[in-house]
Amino acid sequence: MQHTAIVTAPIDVAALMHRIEDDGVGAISVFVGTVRELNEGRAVSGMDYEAYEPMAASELRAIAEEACAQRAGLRVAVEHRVGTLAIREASVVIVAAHAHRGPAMDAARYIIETLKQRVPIWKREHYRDGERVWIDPTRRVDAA
Amino acid sequence: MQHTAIVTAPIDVAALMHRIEDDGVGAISVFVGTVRELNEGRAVSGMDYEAYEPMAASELRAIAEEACAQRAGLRVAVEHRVGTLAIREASVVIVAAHAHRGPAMDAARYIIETLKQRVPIWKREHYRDGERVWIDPTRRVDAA
Amino acid sequence: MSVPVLLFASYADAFGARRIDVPVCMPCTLNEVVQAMRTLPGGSVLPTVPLVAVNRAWVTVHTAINVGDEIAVIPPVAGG
Amino acid sequence: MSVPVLLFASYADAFGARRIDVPVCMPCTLNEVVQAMRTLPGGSVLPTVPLVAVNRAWVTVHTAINVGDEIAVIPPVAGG
Repeated sequence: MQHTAIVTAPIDVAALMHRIEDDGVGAISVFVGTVRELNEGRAVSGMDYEAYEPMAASELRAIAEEACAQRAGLRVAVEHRVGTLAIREASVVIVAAHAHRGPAMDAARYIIETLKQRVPIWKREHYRDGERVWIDPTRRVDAA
Repeated sequence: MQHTAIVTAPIDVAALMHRIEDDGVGAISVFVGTVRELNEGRAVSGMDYEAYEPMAASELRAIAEEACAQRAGLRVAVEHRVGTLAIREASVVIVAAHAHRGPAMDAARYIIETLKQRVPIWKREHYRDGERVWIDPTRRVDAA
Repeated sequence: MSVPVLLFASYADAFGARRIDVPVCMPCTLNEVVQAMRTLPGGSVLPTVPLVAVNRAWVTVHTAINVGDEIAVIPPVAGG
Repeated sequence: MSVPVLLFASYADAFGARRIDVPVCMPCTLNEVVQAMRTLPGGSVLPTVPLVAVNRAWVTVHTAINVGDEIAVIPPVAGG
């Protein structure tokens, strides 16, 4: 079972956790990516997320399907937000549930790592000094 | 920063996630253990959790402190519930937050694995046929 | 003739548009589209081998294109 | 004399109590406490080397005990 979406409104973590509920679930792994105030030493005031929406939606769906195909009984709900986000707001929420903890935790990690490789989404940091810069992970040392 | 507790009331995941909020957080990893209806092929109707409470509380605190000592800036909130739980209810919730996703996800996994080794808590399954059996993980093939 | 190309984020900023018409001779591959884009204002933003998609699926620059394909030249992705 | 020992879960069920007094000669180690417990009703529940804690910390059965220690003989843990 999987649900995936690119959304513009704040992501409701509890609603995503509700989606994967099932009597057979013994372990739920959740990953939340949030906007933080400091990146490579610069003060950040917010972040724009932009997507190539139809392709981002289909890549996200494909990744969730792959995660489920690799782990029988896995239940997955993933949403990625686009638009302008403030510090502390969630850009992505991944919920993976399974009878056992290993597959649940492995799936959540697989989905975030693969999402960062394959889903056409970009982010532009707003710095407190007014500058706005598109993030290029191929030039960065660290990433959230 | 860490919060740990052995509790008797239902665990409030949102409240634990609120505890670790911080402008410096870029990634939050959550693990939830829930009671599932089937274990080793037997239909389960509920679960009793019992703790050696003062020792369980101090072991849980020690594990959270170790997780934080190994990862600068880690923020952790963990609660384990005791008493009688129904199917789908959460027995344990672990929230680990960090600037980066690697330490957040590694910490959540470290805490659940170590908790299962070291925290003196036991569970007794209620089967639909009326039998109640204390779980002995040293005799089991799989575990949630 | 020319083919429409979708642009996003830093590439849209560099070329000053979210969709541009790139002059190429058909039939051709994506590589010829990318080479033609380098000659346009903003073309210096493109790396040696940019990411490309046709009809919303990742492909390589060696892929042949057809009239009516949805072509996107894509900056390094940074989701999550 | 005897020392009080805390029991939980399957061990409390087997010995029929959550706290029992175990007859031992002091000074002694936890191993002597465990051996004495094996002779009590329910003692067959104990594995060859049970988990033990003194004053709420994990120790080995070779640990010496003192009057007033909080001693617990602990079933395989199953939290989470």
